[in-house]
Amino acid sequence: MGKLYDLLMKDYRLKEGLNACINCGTCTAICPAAEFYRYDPRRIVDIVQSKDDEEIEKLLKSDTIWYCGECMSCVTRCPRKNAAGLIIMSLRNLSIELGYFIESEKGRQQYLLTKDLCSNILDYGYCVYPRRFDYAGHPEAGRVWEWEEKHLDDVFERLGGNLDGKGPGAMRRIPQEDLEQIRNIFDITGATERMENVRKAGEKKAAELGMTVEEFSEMVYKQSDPKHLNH
Amino acid sequence: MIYEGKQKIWSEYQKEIPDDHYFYVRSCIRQSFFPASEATFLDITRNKLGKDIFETEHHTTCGGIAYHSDTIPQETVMTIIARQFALMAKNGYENYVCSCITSFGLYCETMETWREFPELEAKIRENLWKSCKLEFAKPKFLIHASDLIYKYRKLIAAQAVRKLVNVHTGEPLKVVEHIGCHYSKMFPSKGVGGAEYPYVLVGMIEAWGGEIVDYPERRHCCGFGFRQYFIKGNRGYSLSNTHKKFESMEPFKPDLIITNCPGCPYFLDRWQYVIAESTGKTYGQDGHGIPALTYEEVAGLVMGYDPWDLGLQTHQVGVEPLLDKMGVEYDPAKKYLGKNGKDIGAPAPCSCLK
Amino acid sequence: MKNNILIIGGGPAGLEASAQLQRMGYNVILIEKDSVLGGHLAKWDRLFPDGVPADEVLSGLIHGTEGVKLFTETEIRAINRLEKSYNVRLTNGITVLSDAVLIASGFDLFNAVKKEEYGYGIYDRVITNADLEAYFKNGSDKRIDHPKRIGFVHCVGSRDEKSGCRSCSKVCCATAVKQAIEVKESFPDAEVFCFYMDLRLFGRHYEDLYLKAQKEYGVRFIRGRVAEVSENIDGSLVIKAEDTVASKPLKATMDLLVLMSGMRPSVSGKAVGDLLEMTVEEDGYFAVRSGIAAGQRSPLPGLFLAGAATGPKTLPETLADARAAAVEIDRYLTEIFPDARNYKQLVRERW
Amino acid sequence: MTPLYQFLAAQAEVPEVIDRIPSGYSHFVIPFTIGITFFLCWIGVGCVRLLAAIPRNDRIRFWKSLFIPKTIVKNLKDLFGDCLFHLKIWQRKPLLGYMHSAIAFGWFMIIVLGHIEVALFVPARLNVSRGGLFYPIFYRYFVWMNPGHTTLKGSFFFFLMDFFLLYILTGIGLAVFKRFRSIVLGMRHTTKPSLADRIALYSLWLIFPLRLLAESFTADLSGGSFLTVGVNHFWHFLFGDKLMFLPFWWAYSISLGLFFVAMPFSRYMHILTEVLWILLRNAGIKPHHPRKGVAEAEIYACSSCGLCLDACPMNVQKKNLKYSSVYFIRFLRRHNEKKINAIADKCLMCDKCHALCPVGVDAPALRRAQRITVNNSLPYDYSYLPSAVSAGQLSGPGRVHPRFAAAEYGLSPAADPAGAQKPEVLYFAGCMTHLTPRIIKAVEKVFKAAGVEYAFADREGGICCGRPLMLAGKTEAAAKVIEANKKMIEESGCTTLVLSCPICYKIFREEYHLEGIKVVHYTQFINDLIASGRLPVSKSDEKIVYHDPCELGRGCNVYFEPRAALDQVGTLVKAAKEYDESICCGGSLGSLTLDTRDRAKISESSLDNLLANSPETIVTACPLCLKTFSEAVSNSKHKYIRVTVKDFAEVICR
Amino acid sequence: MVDFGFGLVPSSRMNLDLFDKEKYEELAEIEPDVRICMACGSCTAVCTAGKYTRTSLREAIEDIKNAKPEKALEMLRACQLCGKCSMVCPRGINTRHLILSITKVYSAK
Repeated sequence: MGKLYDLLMKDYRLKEGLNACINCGTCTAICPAAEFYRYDPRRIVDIVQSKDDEEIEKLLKSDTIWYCGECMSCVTRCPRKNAAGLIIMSLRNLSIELGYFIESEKGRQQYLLTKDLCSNILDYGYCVYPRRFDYAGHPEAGRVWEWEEKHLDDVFERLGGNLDGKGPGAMRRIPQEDLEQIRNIFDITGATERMENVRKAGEKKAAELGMTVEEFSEMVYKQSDPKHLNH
Repeated sequence: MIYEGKQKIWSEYQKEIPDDHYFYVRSCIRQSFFPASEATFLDITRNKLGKDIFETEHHTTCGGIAYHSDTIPQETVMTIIARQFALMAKNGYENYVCSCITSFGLYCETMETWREFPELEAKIRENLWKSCKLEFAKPKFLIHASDLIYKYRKLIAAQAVRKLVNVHTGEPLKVVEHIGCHYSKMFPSKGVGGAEYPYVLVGMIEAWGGEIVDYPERRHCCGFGFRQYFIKGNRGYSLSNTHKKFESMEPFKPDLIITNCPGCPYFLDRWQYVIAESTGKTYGQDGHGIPALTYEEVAGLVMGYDPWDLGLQTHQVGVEPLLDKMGVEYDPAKKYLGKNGKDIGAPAPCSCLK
Repeated sequence: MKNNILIIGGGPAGLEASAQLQRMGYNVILIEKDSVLGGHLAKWDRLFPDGVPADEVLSGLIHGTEGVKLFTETEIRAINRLEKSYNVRLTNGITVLSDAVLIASGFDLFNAVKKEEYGYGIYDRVITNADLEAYFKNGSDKRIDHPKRIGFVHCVGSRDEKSGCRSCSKVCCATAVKQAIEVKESFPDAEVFCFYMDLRLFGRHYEDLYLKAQKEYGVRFIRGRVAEVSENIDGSLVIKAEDTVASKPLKATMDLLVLMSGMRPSVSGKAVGDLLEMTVEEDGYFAVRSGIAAGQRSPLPGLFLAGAATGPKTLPETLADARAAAVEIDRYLTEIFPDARNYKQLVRERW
Repeated sequence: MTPLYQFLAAQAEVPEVIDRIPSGYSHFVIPFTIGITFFLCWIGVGCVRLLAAIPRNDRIRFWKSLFIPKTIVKNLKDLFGDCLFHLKIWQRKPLLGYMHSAIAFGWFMIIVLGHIEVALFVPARLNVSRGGLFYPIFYRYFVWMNPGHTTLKGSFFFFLMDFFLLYILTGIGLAVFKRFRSIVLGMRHTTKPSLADRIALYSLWLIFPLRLLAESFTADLSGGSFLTVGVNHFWHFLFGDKLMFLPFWWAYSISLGLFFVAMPFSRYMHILTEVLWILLRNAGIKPHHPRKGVAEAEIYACSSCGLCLDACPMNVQKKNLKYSSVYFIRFLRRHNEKKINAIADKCLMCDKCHALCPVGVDAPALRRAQRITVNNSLPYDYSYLPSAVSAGQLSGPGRVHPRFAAAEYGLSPAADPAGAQKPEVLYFAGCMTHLTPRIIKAVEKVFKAAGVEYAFADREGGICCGRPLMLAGKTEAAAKVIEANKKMIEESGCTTLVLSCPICYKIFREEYHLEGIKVVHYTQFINDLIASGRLPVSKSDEKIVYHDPCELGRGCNVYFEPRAALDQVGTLVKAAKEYDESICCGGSLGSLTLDTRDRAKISESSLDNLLANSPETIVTACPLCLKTFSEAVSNSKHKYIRVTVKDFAEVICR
Repeated sequence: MVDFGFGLVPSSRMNLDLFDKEKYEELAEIEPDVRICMACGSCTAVCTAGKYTRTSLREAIEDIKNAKPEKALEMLRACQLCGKCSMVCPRGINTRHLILSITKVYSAK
């Protein structure tokens, strides 16, 4: 008993976030995800503190742990100084490490997220990079973004930005040596390895489903089963 | 609502904000969507307030968005942060000012975790040395850029050319504040005014003549949720959270929303557009939306910056009704011009939102 | 020779102990920092579980103290520990040479302002249990205006590490149920909700009170801590909690919200304790010699404790504790104290 | 002046009886004629309407039954036994039985004899057009008796008429007395009469005394026997020769008329409806609706005698009197929907009122029929049932349920599927038994001791038997549950089904129709084991009282077997009331609305009843009774301190 | 109207303001025991139907009080009225009648 729990306990976020939950429900009461998904953070904390490996494994393979938006509103209110949000983060971390994330529809999204966000960081030094933020994939970015996207250089110049420019400023081109350092950090701290593993797991899943990587990505990006929601 | 009660709480959460010599790090989202806000911030601090604020081209993202999307390990993000701290130290600064709330929260969390688990700090130190041959020093003060504007809100008010007042009625504008979740929800003492009644934006609104509106869902998240926005299949969550906030603030008829988080103005703006375009509902007057501005933009407006220099045209919700109320003079024709009056066209009109 | 005994605190514990000791023939000096005796009891209207008027109980207690030297609006200026006694200087200028000191400094009600998310002192219609008692006693409170929906929030400042109190305040559950019934009696049309984490109705007849509240008054009990309170444009309150039994978040609009402020260690009691160099435990209450076997003895010889100074207690528990303290003091003064030669050894053996 | 009869006595050639009034009519007959006409029309229409409301098939069955010799014999037996002699009341309360039979049989005889007299002496008057409707009733007014010619035959009838009149009058006397002092007749509770009841009652009381008065006043003219003539002499002694008799005949007629007008609206309607009800009942027709068709005959057959008041276990508290069957039926007659529902839902369905009813009114069935009308529309979704009962799936050639196949039963289908045996005996514990695991343990111990090879149908828990649904009026839903269980049991291949819960037993016996499977209650099964010597038992001197569970005793008529078995292991003592008079334990599932406190009171009275002869052990054979008694005994009451409550199987196999 | 590929999501937050007090009082009138449930879950633990479905009387009572009677009705459809719950309820709630009453009161339009 408690093998998975022990693995979780290695995570500093769990050490910080779990202090004997009394199931009072303050976290769920104000949780944005609990309102719009079939989700109850209190239950998750309770399962983790039960140290029941079977239940924890179910969690790690489920959609449930992927509903949280990591807004950390739960942290403010907990009377026991728990942090449901941090507990979720360590569960997600373990789910990714063990490759369980690929089992669930929401967990699978890590495939795309890891690919996009990490390459943004490694390629440009930013999490978000406007030239990779396309209106086609983000129709909600509005007509104004549709216009901006077409005239990114002009808009940035007009607004005092420094898109892909030298020296400091908004959206400047970050010098290569700095990007090298970031890449080194990724290598040393396990981020590169994780990217690889997540990529492989995704491609394997795609093959299992008989899909090309593109089809798989398309599905993962758009799919949303109504079962996630309350009706 | 008993104002004195809030004052009492505000008085208990006064964080120390240093006077000068700041090391500035940018926000990925703010740079991408509101580059003028950061530009305005630097201009106000440097040129209007005469402060030393330094930015280095070598700083990068803190990795916070990737971290909160669970794509990189905690160690990775901590080492990136350590690298930022190293850059600060290298350039001789100890007052760390970040533009991003996610970063701010993450820095606070990192420092707290290091404090509690010194072995982790040592590990990160080692990681940083191995990867970048750098050594870091923890900042003496960690502040958010909005803390700085808050600190100088009265000085700004003194230089202001207008107030947050409806010039036609003389009534103060009704302003809704929205604080980024990671500003103080994790560490109430790290934010001006705490977690329940943050004062950082309220202080600005008060100083600049506006009337603060407190509505039931004020504390609720805008719904960004990292992975909940980046993946299209999850965006219903993000949208619904903003929707909840707007439904709650609607009866209060606010003129303006002011935010201190990079993502929030984007979401509070764009989700109004999506709600309008998909359900037909708008929350402002006569089919308009409620402008959701950054605190830099609002500071710029009261200080008399040209609205199109402030980048107000990059909001999907039209700001013209607000500008009219405030008595800001603007040239509608110049709204979508490029640099030096270059005609680069204009966004296609929306079908519902004015 | 009559021994002098100083009792600090004129609440139920101090009154009861002084009455007992007076009857035993000691010379009792009771000091109270307020102008009136009774402590919190003096501010309460009726008592659970059977609704006895607090005044009645209090006047009974005060009546028993005939012969006791009472000093109200009096605090301790300085204390000197002599070999066997305490030389105490009071703020009214009197100096007492006391052979035993009983600290019955009671408790403070948790300052509900500190639970910021509940908005006490900020939202117009959020009150505390004490405010509601005052309303029952005096009959008016501008915040209470024919409420249609009334919520009771249990555990405000109790079982809450954020507000610095891990422990249970013991009396609030029963108080909430009692007040829920009373408020329903005052406003029969109102819907009344109690938000609790656990209903700790441990005492005799307490469970009956709970059943009565459900059955006869239709009070709704929801298991879930209120997480957030906010104010609507019309001044009504929106509360959010999870119904943890249903595992679903909920919200409700309330016209009145009553916060069940818990018990905290008395601040002025702590000041007295500091003068006496008494130890307090992590929870802020005074340490006792042994929680089970010697709950009324402090670690220091000749210093006794009674009532909520050693942790949350119900009124009957406090009174029983005070009587026990009187017996302990009597034993000390008759068995240990008079034997001058062996005093130190006896204290070592029997304290 | 010479009395008329002396004068006429001289005329020997005159016939024995002469029409004193040639027209055969007097105005005083009007009240009676109106009453009886109204009454006859009423019952005529009523019968037609009632029979019309019965489903066609039932009606045909009814007409046919009237010609089946066996039914004819039964009808006659029941009609005389129940309607006239009230044998059922005699059995329980002799004095009350006498009262009822005196009035019913006496009146019946007077009517019959009266008509025979008319037929013998003035046969022409039987014709309706010549006053046949009233003439026989007021015969003594219209005729002159030739005193000189009194034959033995005439005297005989005079005597009989007076005898039965006296017989009735003693009954009436008792009835009047009962009204004021009911306890003397053995009744603790008695019904409260309605207005129509009162009118009918008081007129009924008056009819026969008035008849005596009227006839006695005319006895010197029309003749009479020891009673009427005797009284007549008394009048002459008192008032001389001039007797004004007409007012009494008026009064007599008026009281009769009043009675017949009030009768359809009063409980006395039962006197006639009972006849129809007996015929319908004996034809085997069951009510489908609480008020229509057969039920109408049934509810009007109730005499409101109130025997059910004392029978009802709820009446241990006076406030519950109104829930008794007699009131239920009264409200059914009055169509008081709200009260009907409340009463129907309250009943424990212990069936005691039915068992004790002198006319066999099945009030619990009517209550259930009422529940059906209310609850039948309730939605249910039992789509999960098939998968629930076949959770383990029956498999292999021997079709032995894997759950049944635990090694300890000597079955090993898993290892040897081809050689798998069918379990001869299947034990079904049921929901309630699962809440009292001690019964399961004891039953299995008994099976083991007797070497019974059995399978346990619901070891892991099954579904409900359907009886509770049935009792609640959800017949359709119950059918679904029955279907699912039935399939499982039939597929098990067993030949004997043993049930430890009487609730299950009743419905399995009555509604499951399990072909080729013997359904027995464990008391029966175990008694057989003992009788056949398979189960060795030893007698002790433990004083045992046996509680008859409602569903087992009154419900399934199983009284003998449990007692026979218990007699082998201990010393049976009697309860104050047992067999079909046993008192419900209070835990019955039959009641929908009875609350815990009321139930506790019933349990207490039931316990008191059982403790009449100071037993050491209360034995019952129902999990519900066991649980209820165990809790009641442990709950307080020092008077129960010495008694333990045990299950039947526990006592058999110690 | 534009199709963004996603839309507003229904809220699962129970809103006690939607609680139908009149209906509830009607229920409490015919079966007052509904008031005294303390949500211990004994009924659910022994429930015959609950072994195979999500049926829970405890939850159904909650649902009624939380303004979700339709969920209660749905849940109670599987009930066989076997009465085990009434035997185990520590408060002595007349569960079978309560179930019938809930169905009756809340099914009525």
